[in-house]
Amino acid sequence: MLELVGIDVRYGHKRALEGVSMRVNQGEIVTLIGSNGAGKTTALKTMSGLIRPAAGEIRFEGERIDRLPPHRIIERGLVQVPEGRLLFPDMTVMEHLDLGAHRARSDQPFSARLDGILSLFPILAERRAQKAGTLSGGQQQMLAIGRALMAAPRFLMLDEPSLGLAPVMVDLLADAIRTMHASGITILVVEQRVDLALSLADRGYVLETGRIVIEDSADRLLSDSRIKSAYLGI
Amino acid sequence: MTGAAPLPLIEAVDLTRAFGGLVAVNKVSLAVHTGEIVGLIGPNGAGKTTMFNMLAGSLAPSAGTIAFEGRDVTRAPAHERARLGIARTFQITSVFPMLTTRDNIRTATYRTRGAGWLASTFRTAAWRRDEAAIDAVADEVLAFCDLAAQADIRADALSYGEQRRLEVAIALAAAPRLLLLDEPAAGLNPEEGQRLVGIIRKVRDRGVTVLLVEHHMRVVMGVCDRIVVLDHGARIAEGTPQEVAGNADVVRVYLGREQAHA
Amino acid sequence: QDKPPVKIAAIVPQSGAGAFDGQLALEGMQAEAALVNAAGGILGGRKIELVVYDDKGTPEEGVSAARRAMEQDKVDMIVGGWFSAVALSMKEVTRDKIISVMTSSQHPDVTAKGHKFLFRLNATSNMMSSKYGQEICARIKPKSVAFITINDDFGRLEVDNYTKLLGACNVEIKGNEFYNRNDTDFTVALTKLKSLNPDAIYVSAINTSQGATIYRQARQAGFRGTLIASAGNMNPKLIELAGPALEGVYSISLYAPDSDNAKLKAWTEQYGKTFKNQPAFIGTLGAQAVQVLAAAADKAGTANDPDKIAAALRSQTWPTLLGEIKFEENGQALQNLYLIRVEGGKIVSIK
Amino acid sequence: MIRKALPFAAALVLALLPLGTQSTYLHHVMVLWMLYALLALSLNVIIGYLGELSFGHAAFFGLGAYASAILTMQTGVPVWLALIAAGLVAGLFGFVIGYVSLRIVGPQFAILTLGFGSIIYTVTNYWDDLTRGPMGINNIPPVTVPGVGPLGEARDYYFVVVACVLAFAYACHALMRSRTGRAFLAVRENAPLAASLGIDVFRTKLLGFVAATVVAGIAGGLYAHYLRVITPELMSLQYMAALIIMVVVGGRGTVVGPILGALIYVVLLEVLRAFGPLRLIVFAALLTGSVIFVPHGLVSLWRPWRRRADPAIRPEPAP
Amino acid sequence: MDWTLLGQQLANGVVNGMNYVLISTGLTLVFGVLRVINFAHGEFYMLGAFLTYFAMSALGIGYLPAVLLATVAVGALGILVNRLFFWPLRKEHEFTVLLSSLGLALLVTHGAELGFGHDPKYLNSPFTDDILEVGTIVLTQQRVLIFAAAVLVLAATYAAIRWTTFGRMMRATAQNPEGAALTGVDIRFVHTITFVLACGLAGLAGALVGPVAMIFPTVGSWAVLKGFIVVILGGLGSVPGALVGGLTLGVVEALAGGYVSLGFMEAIGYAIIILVLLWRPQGLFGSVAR
Ligand SMILES: Nc1ncnc2c1ncn2[C@@H]1O[C@H](COP(=O)(O)OP(=O)(O)OP(=O)(O)O)[C@@H](O)[C@H]1O
Ligand SMILES: Nc1ncnc2c1ncn2[C@@H]1O[C@H](COP(=O)(O)OP(=O)(O)OP(=O)(O)O)[C@@H](O)[C@H]1O
Ligand SMILES: CC(C)C[C@H](N)C(=O)O
Ligand SMILES: [Mg+2]
Ligand SMILES: [Mg+2]
Repeated sequence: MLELVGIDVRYGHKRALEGVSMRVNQGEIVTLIGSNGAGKTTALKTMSGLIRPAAGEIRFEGERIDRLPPHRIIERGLVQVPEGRLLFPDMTVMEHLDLGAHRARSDQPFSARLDGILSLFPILAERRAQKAGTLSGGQQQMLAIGRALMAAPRFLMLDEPSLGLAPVMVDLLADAIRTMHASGITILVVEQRVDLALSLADRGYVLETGRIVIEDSADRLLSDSRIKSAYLGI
Repeated sequence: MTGAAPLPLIEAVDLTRAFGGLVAVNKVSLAVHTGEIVGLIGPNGAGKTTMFNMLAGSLAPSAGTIAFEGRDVTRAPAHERARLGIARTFQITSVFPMLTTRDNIRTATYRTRGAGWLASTFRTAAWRRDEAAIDAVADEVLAFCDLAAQADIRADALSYGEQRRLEVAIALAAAPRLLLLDEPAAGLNPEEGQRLVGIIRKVRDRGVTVLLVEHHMRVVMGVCDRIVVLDHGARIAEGTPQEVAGNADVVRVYLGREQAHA
Repeated sequence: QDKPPVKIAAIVPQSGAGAFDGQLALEGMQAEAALVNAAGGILGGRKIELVVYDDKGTPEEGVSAARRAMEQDKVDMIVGGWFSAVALSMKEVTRDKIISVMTSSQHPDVTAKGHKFLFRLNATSNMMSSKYGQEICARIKPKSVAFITINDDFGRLEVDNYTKLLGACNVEIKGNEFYNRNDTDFTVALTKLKSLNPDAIYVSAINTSQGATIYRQARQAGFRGTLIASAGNMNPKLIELAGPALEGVYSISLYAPDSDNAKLKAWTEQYGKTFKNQPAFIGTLGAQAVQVLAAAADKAGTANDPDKIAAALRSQTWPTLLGEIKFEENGQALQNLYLIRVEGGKIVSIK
Repeated sequence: MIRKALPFAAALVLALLPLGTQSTYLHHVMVLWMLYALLALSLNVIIGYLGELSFGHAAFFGLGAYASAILTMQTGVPVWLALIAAGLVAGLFGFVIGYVSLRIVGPQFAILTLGFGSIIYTVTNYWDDLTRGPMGINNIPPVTVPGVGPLGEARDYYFVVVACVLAFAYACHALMRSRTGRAFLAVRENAPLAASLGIDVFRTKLLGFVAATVVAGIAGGLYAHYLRVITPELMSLQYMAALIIMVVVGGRGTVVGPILGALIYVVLLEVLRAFGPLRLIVFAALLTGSVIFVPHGLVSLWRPWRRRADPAIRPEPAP
Repeated sequence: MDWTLLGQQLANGVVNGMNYVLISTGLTLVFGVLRVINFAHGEFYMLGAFLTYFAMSALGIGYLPAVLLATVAVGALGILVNRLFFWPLRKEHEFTVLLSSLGLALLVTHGAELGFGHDPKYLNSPFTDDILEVGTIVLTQQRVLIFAAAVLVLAATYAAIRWTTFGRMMRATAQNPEGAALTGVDIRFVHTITFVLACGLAGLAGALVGPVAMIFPTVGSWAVLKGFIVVILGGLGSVPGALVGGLTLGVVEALAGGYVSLGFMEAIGYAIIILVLLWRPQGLFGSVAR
């Protein structure tokens, strides 16, 4: 469904990604693992069109998208939950959800999606009219996820979705990801809770200083000793 | 050290904060003693960050008092508390974006080190000594927090996890006596989280007292002497990590399945 | 034809609030220089070259421009000082160094505290107001008057003078409002003046656009009494802009467009050939400056010996496009003043 | 090695610049350059180090100029004393204005300073008895050096002003290497974090603001005794805009930037005289061009040459 | 107390305030999106006035069609201006963008001086000289027209921002451009439309207010300053703020000019603004969190 071929990304003269190739097939959950600064966020931003690759191609359902602006990419159903939330501090919770939906192409009506999100994160329903800037850290993270889901993604990219969530919420999130997956959404997740990510995913890629170094099924990665020592702290 | 009731380093009594109709923190009392590592946990929106903001002085409490070493600091502005030795990190990443990593850390030595403008104009011996000392602190903290490779990169070019580490580095460079850490492990993987545990322990061994907000149970359970649990702005439990992990309320409102790992 | 040109600095406002008036002034000089050059130039065939500087209507810039003219471009003579404030400062840098002709500025101090190479063409405010004051008392005969004046040395002096002069012939002074050089709306002030119910409002304006706005807005505010225009402010553009509001309004000027002076006719014709603006008072002063300087240089036989030229200028009466002109010892010019009036959209002189 | 020697060489060249030409007019331009450089450097403390925009800086320049002129002319104090007084008067106003407005940041602060600046301008314009209103003050006495006499020549005056500029530039340079300077940047970059490190944000800002106004006042005094004529237009918005142009085009937050900016401003306007009526258009075009193509100021062109690690990395723009 | 005079001055103030409102609405929009004060805003005001003038004199059309034409033309110019002067700098520091707008302002002013000449022009509206007397209060029809137009324009702009998705897109772009892009907002489109709106509004203001006084290439600098003050007074990015701020400034100035001194009118206006800001730093309608 999504395919990266030989992607290079530079910040100034610093290379953040070098020859990254990966693919995510329809209906899969794939995870991208790497330590801080490996380039995971850079990879996701490149797929969303926020950053232009210096070389390489990105194809979504066979069509090149690496030259498209972000809103065109979102229209195709490729939606990202960004790292660091990127909310609009002066806008209310409802305004975020409304805006999240404005490019959605979906058979599911707005209200159905809204209900789904509000039942996943009931606190958002309670705080409909609160400004995002005054939400607690975890509440903001929920709003960021909710906003992305309002766009009716067919392919969802999650950049550290568990960030700032309490353990109970992480459980709920994991369940939600499984449910979304079951409903046909393809998912690419970047997660520092590598154990969690691998338990959700079918396959995983390991990124180190801008290069893909390992690609394997999630089960095998979980038992890989390199992964265990470098990312699981075992 | 064995006084009957040693004076807590920081003590909050009946601290309350309301935002409009919402009471984010409701009559919470909390005391942290010198040399302790105390964890503050609770579900999202429980009031942990609000509590921190009041302790550090960036938010005025609606009611209640805060004392640092027995001195009332309830109304003292943030910078004055910092001068007493309270350093903090922020939940939403907060660094000096346009300065390099090293300069971020050098700036953080403000409280304890550095000669003023006149000394630097005339390049006095004191100034040179101080600058050298600051460089030494910077090098040490950079190494300590694994940021040496990023030393000359602007902070806004760091990855998220690197910025989180930089925040801890800044707080450390301030040579605090009380360190308030708001989710320092957010964005770190379990292995990095374990390293953070090591860092916090080392910091404590130098005599720094730590109050920690964190959702990563392995970090919290691994490092805290004592844990306080908040829910809906109120204190619902307190005790050793084992006691808290075994508390049914805590499991229900907060830990969920994690309890197994803890 | 390779004789070096005689360089005359033209220091005029080219930007800021006085830009348009500066343009009129410069055009006047250019038209006259063209006439002189077409007639073979001066000093046996040397052409006049105008070197133009922008003083932005401010003293600081005027001083800088004068320095550049003297020190860098080595001009022979300077013409400038359209605004009193500029003239008062500029004369200090040119003091005893170079022939400087100040043009429309009216402040008495320009010549009262001038220097041996300094000349000024326009009549002083005091000279103007004593004549205009008489005319106002004799012809317009208002019972009471209120002023709206620009807040600068020119405006302040006007109020002082007319308060005295008109008071002497029993005109009641009802009030005064100062405005600033960059103001564009005068409704509030005019409303206030109107509420004092004066017979006449005296408008002291130094730039065309503010002048036009004041006349119009006075009528728009419902004032139906007499309007009196300050000296030197009347020009065809003003009439065009202010429209009917100016009809019948008096002013006083060195320039009467309906005069039959041959030099004036030649200049007017030349001006019309080159420029699309109507000739105006401020332009005639520029022309007059070029005219007397050219003639005096010819007479002195030099373009850059200030002592000789100054002596020449003081030595005789000069026939110019505005009629005969004569310089007093302090450099102040004495020339005809006309009472003028707008009639049928034209400026006519009243005999 | 070269890196170390370069500033000294540059300072030396700057100090001896007028010896390179006989033209008194060029000397005059050089003096203006240095006066503006001093002023721009002082504004840079606010814009570049504290990160706040002040639209009132020209007013402090004007205050200094008036204070010095009035003192020397009406009370006969010696000029050097009046220059110090100019700094103090401007600094006093800076303290009061800064004290009431520095708790407010961003565009609101800019407007507050604009407001205060305009009020000072208006009062200067109307307080005829003291300031002679819009006609300004002329015949201000020149700076007199004991034993040398009055500094009538631009070239001599240049040495006085260049000394001030170099001293202040060095002071700024030293500031940035001190605890105080680091506090300035901390406040600019992230005020809450700065406070959490023990920096008194308000006092730090006030300190910088007052220092900047003191220097602006001295620059005003130097200007008054050099040009020997001042009017309230010194405090006008045009001056303000010119100053901002100098600081930002040169490179805000650097020491060389404002000096360079002042040079560009003064010299460009001279050079462009060749374009006649197109002068200001060409100037504006060059200005916008430089902003768009060199957004970090002209000094940033220098950096790659020095092959320092490129600190100014911006995320690739989204398409 | 002379009540007639007071009434008249209040009326002057309100009408003048509406001029300010008209000018500052566009400025506040651009600020809302770019977080930058656009110094060139006044130049679009100036262009609006001049284009109306030339449309009337060169094309021989009437005043009102000329106003419409000028508004549309200046609005369209917004596309170009955004593309050349603002869009490329969207990630730069606000001072840099500010300077770009300053450069643009100089470019347009001096270009206009060259192109249109220094001579002031009178934009001849059929409504300028006709006086409308309401009771004892005297106003020209033009001023009434300005008032009415401002009310209409303001209501429309407010509605558009408050209740449409586009308004939400604008606010989102202002508060977090990257977040907005990831939410599917076409940032470039938002920028462009904002500029079109802002320039159009400035042009309209110029076309309507032009006839009240004379027009010349530097009229814009006056307009942008007043606009700037009103925007801050009312609260950055807030349209109702622009309304209240503009009216407040107009009335305060009229009363200060009418009862204290014309020369100190502006200074007193500033003094009031300073007091308001010290009391409410975010402006009358600004929000606290930024
Ligand atoms: N704007 C930028 N300018 C320069 N370098 C950058 C920029 N953004 C990121 N980098 C660098 O690129 C590298 C990859 O960063 P990225 O944010 O993609 O890492 P990441 O894998 O997401 O890390 P984390 O887990 O900490 O979020 C890092 O070394 C970072 O320092
Ligand atoms: N300025 C504010 N205005 C209104 N409500 C606020 C404000 N700040 C915080 N709140 C609310 O107060 C409650 C406590 O917030 P706080 O940030 O302290 O939570 P927290 O315990 O740190 O949660 P998290 O783990 O998600 O970071 C939340 O419900 C939040 O929405
Ligand atoms: C153009 C003139 C009206 C100038 C005015 N007389 C002055 O002295 O400033
Ligand atoms: Mg990342
Ligand atoms: Mg929190």
